[in-house]
Amino acid sequence: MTEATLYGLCSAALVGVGLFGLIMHPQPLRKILAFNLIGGGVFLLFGAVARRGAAAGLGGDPVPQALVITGLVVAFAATALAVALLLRLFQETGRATLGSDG
Amino acid sequence: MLGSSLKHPAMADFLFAAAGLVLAMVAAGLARILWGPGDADRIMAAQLLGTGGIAALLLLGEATNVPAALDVALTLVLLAAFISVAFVKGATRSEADGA
Amino acid sequence: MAFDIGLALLVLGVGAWTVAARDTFAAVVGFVAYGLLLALLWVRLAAPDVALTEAALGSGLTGGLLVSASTRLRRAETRAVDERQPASLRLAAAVLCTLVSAGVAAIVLLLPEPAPTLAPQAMVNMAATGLGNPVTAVLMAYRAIDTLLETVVLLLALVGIWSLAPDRVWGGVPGPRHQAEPDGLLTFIAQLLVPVGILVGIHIFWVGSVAPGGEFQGATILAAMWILAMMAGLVDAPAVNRRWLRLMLVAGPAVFLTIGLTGFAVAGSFLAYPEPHAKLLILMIEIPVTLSIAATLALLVAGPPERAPGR
Amino acid sequence: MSAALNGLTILAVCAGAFFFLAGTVGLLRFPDTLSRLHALTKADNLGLGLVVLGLLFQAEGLLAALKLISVWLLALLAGATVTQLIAHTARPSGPQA
Repeated sequence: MTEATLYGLCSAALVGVGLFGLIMHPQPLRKILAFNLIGGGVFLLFGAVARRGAAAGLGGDPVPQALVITGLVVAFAATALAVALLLRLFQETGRATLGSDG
Repeated sequence: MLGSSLKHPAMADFLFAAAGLVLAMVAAGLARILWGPGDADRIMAAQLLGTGGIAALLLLGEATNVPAALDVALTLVLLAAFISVAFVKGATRSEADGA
Repeated sequence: MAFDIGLALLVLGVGAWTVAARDTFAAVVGFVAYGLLLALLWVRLAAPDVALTEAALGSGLTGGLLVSASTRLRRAETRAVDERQPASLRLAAAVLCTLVSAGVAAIVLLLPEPAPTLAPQAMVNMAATGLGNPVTAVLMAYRAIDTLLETVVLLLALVGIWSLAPDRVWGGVPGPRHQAEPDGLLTFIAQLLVPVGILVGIHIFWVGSVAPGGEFQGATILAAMWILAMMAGLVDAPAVNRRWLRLMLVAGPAVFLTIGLTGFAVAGSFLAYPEPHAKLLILMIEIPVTLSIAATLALLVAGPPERAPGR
Repeated sequence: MSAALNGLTILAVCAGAFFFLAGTVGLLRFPDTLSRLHALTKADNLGLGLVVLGLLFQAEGLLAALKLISVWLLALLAGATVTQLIAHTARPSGPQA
């Protein structure tokens, strides 16, 4: 097994773990965390694909690597927006959950 | 990135092994301390993982000939301090919110 | 290989712990550790550019954002704890996630052999861009449209955050006013770190044309240093209705778009650079884009306005 | 010349790894949080310093050496002051203070 395959399998497991957290945690902040965990897994999959494409004196294919950089920036923007929404919700209602009770 | 190097191959192997060892040590400590009772313990745990992680990163960069590992290490040091300050400010603000 | 297996297991373990931890703050700290390990992993995958982005943005800035949010939400979170889901739901979720993981793993194992790659094309055409770093060449030349749209996405996210401001502080100043203590420890550390950080940020931006680095990584460090200075009370956040701030935010995308449109006239298509001047044009785009991204990222972390604009 | 430098590198890196080991052992064996953290901070910063020293013998060029030294200095300074700051915030609100 090559290191690219190894890290690819690691990314598959991370996506599953993150998805589980996204489904099971009731707190929005935990969901945001889980979303970022999944993101890490997906980016890692791109990394494994890039590593497999090592050629022309490069350690990896630069195109998926650049896509990951773009993805990280967009994931950050989404996270910042989600956190801001959550903090506003907390300010308005004193609660940080989305439950319909209360 | 993959420039030629005059480094002895045994040297690269040694540095690589050292990187693995340091990382294993830090991981063992991390498992213990993440369980720690308070927030402060945990944020310090992250800081300490940072120190070991940076050492491992420097060793790895030298072993596999990635000079940019130095820039990654500098970035990590700066951002680790940033996170700690964010924690301190957030903790004091949380008290102010509650008052 | 032993190193790689260990690192992969460590990343997985920390990731699982982030999901499993009962305390939200502990989970956030786990996430910061996860980011640090991923940065190491990217170095192993021969992607130092991504390692830099992960260290600065994925772990660093995101980590700071989540750490301060979780400390502020502390009491609400502890109150909300233990809305445990029923066992049947947990089981169903576990099965679903295992299936998704198995699916992704199957994709990894069934990837075509030999692996398709664009690395040779990226290298062959790099001379025309005048750049020495293929990842920067992808970001600024081959797929410049992605990068242009990305800067716009950042701005849109910022507009979304600003629109969360209550009416009475509309267009006001984000975050609380932090008081500087002249002899305080925080002031000391900020006065020390901020100048060094700005130097490192500029360095990483500047070497990006020939070595790992670039505008996003450099801009993230600059943004972190600006927020550090704000938190230490060295500077105050600007009111978001300030004209200079708005100009700074849109300057990058605007210059990018203008040079892109000029491409129609001088090189035949959108975002095409005339060959002898490619590097100069890319630099002319990168400098304002870096400043705009740095300002946007910092304000994304600072959040919606909380104080009236004043004056 | 290069053999001597390599020897120095191996020596310093081994010493550094030893301090990381000592820090972890201390962490696992000391009784309370404060002394654990105290020991670990010292040992880890020393470990990083020795690793940096070892790598300095391999550094190619002044810039790389400068970066290595700044990594250590920044880690040391930021670590020390930030630990102080955290201790200040932790004390009044700590649950078992």
